Amino acid sequence: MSETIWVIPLIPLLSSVMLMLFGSRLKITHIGFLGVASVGISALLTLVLAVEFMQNQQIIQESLWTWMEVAGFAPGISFYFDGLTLVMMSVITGVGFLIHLFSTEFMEKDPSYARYFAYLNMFVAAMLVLVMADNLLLLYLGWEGVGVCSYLLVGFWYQHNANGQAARKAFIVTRIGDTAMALGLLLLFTELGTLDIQAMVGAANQTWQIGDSIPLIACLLIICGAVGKSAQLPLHTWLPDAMAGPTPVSALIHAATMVTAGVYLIARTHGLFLLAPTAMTVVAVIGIATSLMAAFTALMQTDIKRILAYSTISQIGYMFLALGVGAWSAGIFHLMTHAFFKALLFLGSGAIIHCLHHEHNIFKMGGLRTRMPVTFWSFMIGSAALAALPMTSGFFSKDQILLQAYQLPDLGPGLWMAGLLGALLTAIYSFRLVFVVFFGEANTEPDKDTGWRMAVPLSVLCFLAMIGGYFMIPVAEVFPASDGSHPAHWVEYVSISVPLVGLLVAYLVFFNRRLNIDGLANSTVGKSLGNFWLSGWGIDWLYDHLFVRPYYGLANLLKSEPVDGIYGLIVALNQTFNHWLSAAQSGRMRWYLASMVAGLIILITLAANLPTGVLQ
Amino acid sequence: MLEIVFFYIAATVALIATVMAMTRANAIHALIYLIVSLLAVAVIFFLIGAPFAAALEIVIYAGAIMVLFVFVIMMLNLGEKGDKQERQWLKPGIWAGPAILSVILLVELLIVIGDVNGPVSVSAVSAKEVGLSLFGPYVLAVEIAAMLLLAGLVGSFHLGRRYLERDHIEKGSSQ
Amino acid sequence: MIMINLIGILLIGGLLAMISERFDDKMPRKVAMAVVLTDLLYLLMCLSGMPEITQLQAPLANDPSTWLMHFKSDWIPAFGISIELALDGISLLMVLLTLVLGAIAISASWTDIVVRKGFFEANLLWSLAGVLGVFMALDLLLFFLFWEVMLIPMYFMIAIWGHENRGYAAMKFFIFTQASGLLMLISVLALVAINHSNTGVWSFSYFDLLNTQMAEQTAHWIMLGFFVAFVVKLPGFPFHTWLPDAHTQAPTAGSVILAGILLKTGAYGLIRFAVPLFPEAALNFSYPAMLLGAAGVVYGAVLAFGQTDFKRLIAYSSVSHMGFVLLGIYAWNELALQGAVMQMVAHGFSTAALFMIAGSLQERLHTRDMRQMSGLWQQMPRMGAVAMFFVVASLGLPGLGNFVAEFLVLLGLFKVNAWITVIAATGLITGAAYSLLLMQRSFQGEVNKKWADHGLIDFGSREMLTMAVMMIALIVLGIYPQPVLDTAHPVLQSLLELTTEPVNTVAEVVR
Amino acid sequence: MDGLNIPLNHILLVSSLLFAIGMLGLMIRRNIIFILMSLEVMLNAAALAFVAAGAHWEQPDGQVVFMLILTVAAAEVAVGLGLVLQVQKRFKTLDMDHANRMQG
Repeated sequence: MSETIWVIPLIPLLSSVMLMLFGSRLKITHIGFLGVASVGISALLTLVLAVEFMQNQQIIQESLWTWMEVAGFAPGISFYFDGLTLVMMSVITGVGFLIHLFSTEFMEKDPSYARYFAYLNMFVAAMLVLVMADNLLLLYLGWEGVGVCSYLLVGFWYQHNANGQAARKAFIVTRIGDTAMALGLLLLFTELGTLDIQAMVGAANQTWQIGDSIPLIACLLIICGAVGKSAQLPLHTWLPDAMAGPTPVSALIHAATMVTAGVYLIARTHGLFLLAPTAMTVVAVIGIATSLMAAFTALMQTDIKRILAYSTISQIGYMFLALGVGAWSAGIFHLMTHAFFKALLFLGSGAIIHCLHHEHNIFKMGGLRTRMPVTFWSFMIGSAALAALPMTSGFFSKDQILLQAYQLPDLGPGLWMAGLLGALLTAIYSFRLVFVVFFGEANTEPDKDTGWRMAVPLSVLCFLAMIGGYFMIPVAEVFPASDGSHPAHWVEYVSISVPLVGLLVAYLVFFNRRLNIDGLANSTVGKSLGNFWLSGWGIDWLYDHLFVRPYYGLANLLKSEPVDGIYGLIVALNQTFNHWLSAAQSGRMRWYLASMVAGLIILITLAANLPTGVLQ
Repeated sequence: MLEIVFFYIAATVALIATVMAMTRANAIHALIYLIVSLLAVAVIFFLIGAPFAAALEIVIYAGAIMVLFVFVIMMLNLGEKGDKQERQWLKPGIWAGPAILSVILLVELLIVIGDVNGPVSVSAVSAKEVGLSLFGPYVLAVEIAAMLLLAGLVGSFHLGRRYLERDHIEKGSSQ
Repeated sequence: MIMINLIGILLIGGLLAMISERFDDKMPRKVAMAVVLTDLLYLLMCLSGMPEITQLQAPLANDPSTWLMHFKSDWIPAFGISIELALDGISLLMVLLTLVLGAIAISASWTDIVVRKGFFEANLLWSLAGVLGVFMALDLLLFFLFWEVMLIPMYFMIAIWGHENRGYAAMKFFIFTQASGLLMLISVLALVAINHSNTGVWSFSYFDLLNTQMAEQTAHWIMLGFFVAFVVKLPGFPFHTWLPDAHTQAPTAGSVILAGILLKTGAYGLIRFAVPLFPEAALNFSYPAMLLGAAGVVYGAVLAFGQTDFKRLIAYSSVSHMGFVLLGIYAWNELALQGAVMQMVAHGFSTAALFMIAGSLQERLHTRDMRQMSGLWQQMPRMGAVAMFFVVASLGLPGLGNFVAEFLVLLGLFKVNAWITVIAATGLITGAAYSLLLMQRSFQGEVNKKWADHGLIDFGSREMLTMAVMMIALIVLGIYPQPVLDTAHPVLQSLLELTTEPVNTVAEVVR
Repeated sequence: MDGLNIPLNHILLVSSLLFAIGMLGLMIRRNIIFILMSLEVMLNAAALAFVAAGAHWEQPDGQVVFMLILTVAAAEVAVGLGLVLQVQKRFKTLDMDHANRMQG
């Protein structure tokens, strides 16, 4: 197995190509089978690989061919496999498989069934290339590949303009980050002479000292890429809109895998970041700021998917925090557990939306606990994990992050407190969701509960979300070891208790209504603050006025091609001369005579002024 | 001595006659002044020893060509109305500009010929000499002149005939 | 002789196509297709007998015998004018591109030409012949001759079979290129005259004119003459304004040839003549040239974003993409030059395909206005999918040819000037903006009821075949561009030896 | 008689004056008949200059050229007057400003 890891991304890719070419001629069941089985095989192969890796801990490097070779620039189509790759691959193929399976039922009625699976398979392939890439250029291929697949899937229901709008926004906003990242690649190659990640980090350590400016610039550019893809401040605005896509897509791309690519990228190039401590601080600050901003926003949302989207942004903020404080493995660990419980939540919401005929507003749901028990329990477990209630998977990963953040000198306690505030908010909004949707009075009548193709993925993910915290991710070899010291016990107790407080608050406010916040919410301050949070802190509005409209204005201004005006001037000049000259051609003989005489005068004057000898 | 006096008299006559010819409103009057001018020039020719040229000037220019003008003017029958029209066209405003141009040109010509010195010969260049060089070195020019005259002949015949035909047709159709 | 034959086949083929209309009105297109394919096969057959291209030594600029093919025969010996053709890696790439796109162009115009079909195909073939001549001629006067020869058929194609505003567009195209051609002629004559006064020999041969010694100022002005001539053709900002009109008004085949091939003659001229003939002057001029390139990238992208006309949008995107070529050439190191060559090839395919799609839309909807489209995917899913492919190719998706090209250009450029690279890189963002807008307005969005009962026909097998050729070409270029890079490598190597690289590392800029 | 001959530049002066007057007439007149007359004056002035120059050098060439001018004048007048008749016929006027359209 270890010689042919390139097969793993190839299978979904082939399946995708087949679906694109022959999709319209296949039966629905065949399409579903092809789509699910291809990812399934990849997942199985990954499992085999994992078992092998657990036994021999062997890093695999595999090169298919040299992509291009120009003047010393020779990135290969080559793959690199280690513990970090394994974690990512397991998440992608494992969760991906479950989501594919879920989709077969969810998308059953859609006329573009084949197109859907073609895109989804292609996404899996691109994502696998991203995490398996041995050099940054191939990683960039996967990076852009997942971006395009995300674009295609967000705009999957292209008939609605809003979806296309959201898809374009998603692509262009991430593209801004991608371009910065590309510049980072250019800088790294120009300075280090290679884009091969391992060689590059090695060269960087030899060339640069800690605190040099070039690694800082390179890292900042890479952060831009990561921030765009992972929907962090200030490039996060695309993610909530990206919920326009089908819900399984949101689960796979916009919760479990693609949006965590930024985290993966930073973790993968941590060797560079260790050379630029300032960049790491930037990562941590971006992470915590995003986390809080998104958590506040999630509090106010009414669309079930948007709540989850903001919660995703917030959780990725935690991962960034982890990376920024040097808790690499904790960040990756949280990435994995988050993939489980967030996929679970998204699929759960997908089930609700599916059964309620595309209803997104949580206040129009309610009382679904008894009618959709499978979904209810998934949601309960998912929310518990998201809120990091003790013993769930989210608890272990988030706890690690917060504790390691606390240990950071100077900024540490501040980051820790902010993180705690975020955790409190997380618990409140996640259980607000549960209480509003599943308890209380029923506002709508669901068709039925989910079918088995939806129920199985939900149950498996429930299981993972519960026990995921006990997994040991094999990344010890990849990252530098942390010092292993533990902070004081009270820090740990506080960390554990905060989510419980949050749960209590949510219970009081949204379930038995002991705590009435209507007065607070209806006050002027409360209202404006609420609206402010609802709109995502007005960042969309700001960007719209700061960038989008001016760009449209510029395009409109230039549309009539001002440069052509210069040539128009030349044309006008010629036309004027033409006008004059045709006026001279008046047909009046006396005028001609006069001009002839004038010419004669000029000629004679010239002749007379010529040197003597010419005339004689 | 006498020639010099005669020359200045002839020159004065030529100039005055030409000016009059150019400013008359009546075509026939102008034409007669023009003939006077040509005759005066013929006198100059004679005085500077070109009797053959003088003869030709009188016979062909003042004779044949001017007669042509007379014929045409008579055919056109311009009358009193034409005179009035001409007078109207000869307002100072109209000829001021051209006059300035002409004067400038004249001044330039005079400056250019200013440094030409020397008298003209009195010994006549005889018709024989002219004839010899005409049919000697200038034979090609004579041929060209012949062609030109032929072309003029054909051209005028063509134009004149069409004039008469048109006249005839129009008269015929109006009847 | 092979090269003469290549051009001759096209010229005679044009005549045949014209005559064949007398027999059957569907004949010309078949004849034309056969002629182009024959030409292509002939070239490939001849090449198969040659040494492996990657093993070729770098063609020495002053030694014709090191080139892949070389042909020389006297024309006007009194002035040292000869019929001199030669082929090296870059010429070969361009010739192949020309013939392949020529076949594609004929396929593109299979049904949309209704009047004077024979003359149309003849013009098309003659235009191709002129382009081949441009790519192979190494006698400067012959080069100029072919430069003009390719314009006239193109003028006719726009003026006779163009769309509503064809007269204006054709005239604009003609005047721009003609005026720039004149500049080039003057420069050629000046160069030859200087060479004559240096050596006492009249010669228009490229090999003799390389290394002509002249005063710095003189070299600067003559180089500018060449530069303007080629940049107008490229087209570079601010000489691009003929392009949107010409592309928009030309018939589909005309747009394909214009965008796919004719623009490349400008880039080819820059690489082959403008820089090597005046290495110092050109490299002293590299900074303004690169600024123009970057301005073209940004300006083209912004204007493309503002368009509502499908074809006009693509035309402006060409301006943007060709800005990368200009950047690549004037960065003048191997990475950037390889990028420029790749961009020439990849852009040839991607834009040609987009113009074909535009043509198909026009044929079906009788409009190019995107405000009247929307939701066409519903009725024409195949066309939509194909359009999506080429749109993402044009926005530079890794794995497709355009990305390789743009990345190499940026990589090479970064070594020379980091800030211009940053400006040019914004083209990637704005490129995404207009490309996706194109997709959104035409194929996505709400289904337009207007076309519901028009019975729009999706791409048929002929169209899909043509598109598949280009798709495969782009994918191969995107994941295994090495054959192209290897073909161009020896040429670029020898060109780079002619000049000295501008020394200005990124570290200086960043620090 | 010696030293008392007519000075050449005086003849040329007369010639120039005649030429200038003829040209003036040409420019100020609108009637085609007068235009033709002015042309004759100008031709005549030129002829005078030629003959005078011929006399100066005691060569016959001046008179030869005079004869050529004479033929030109004759031919011109013949055709010109023919045209006058046509113009009068077509436009009912001899004003050249009104007869400036080249139409059949």
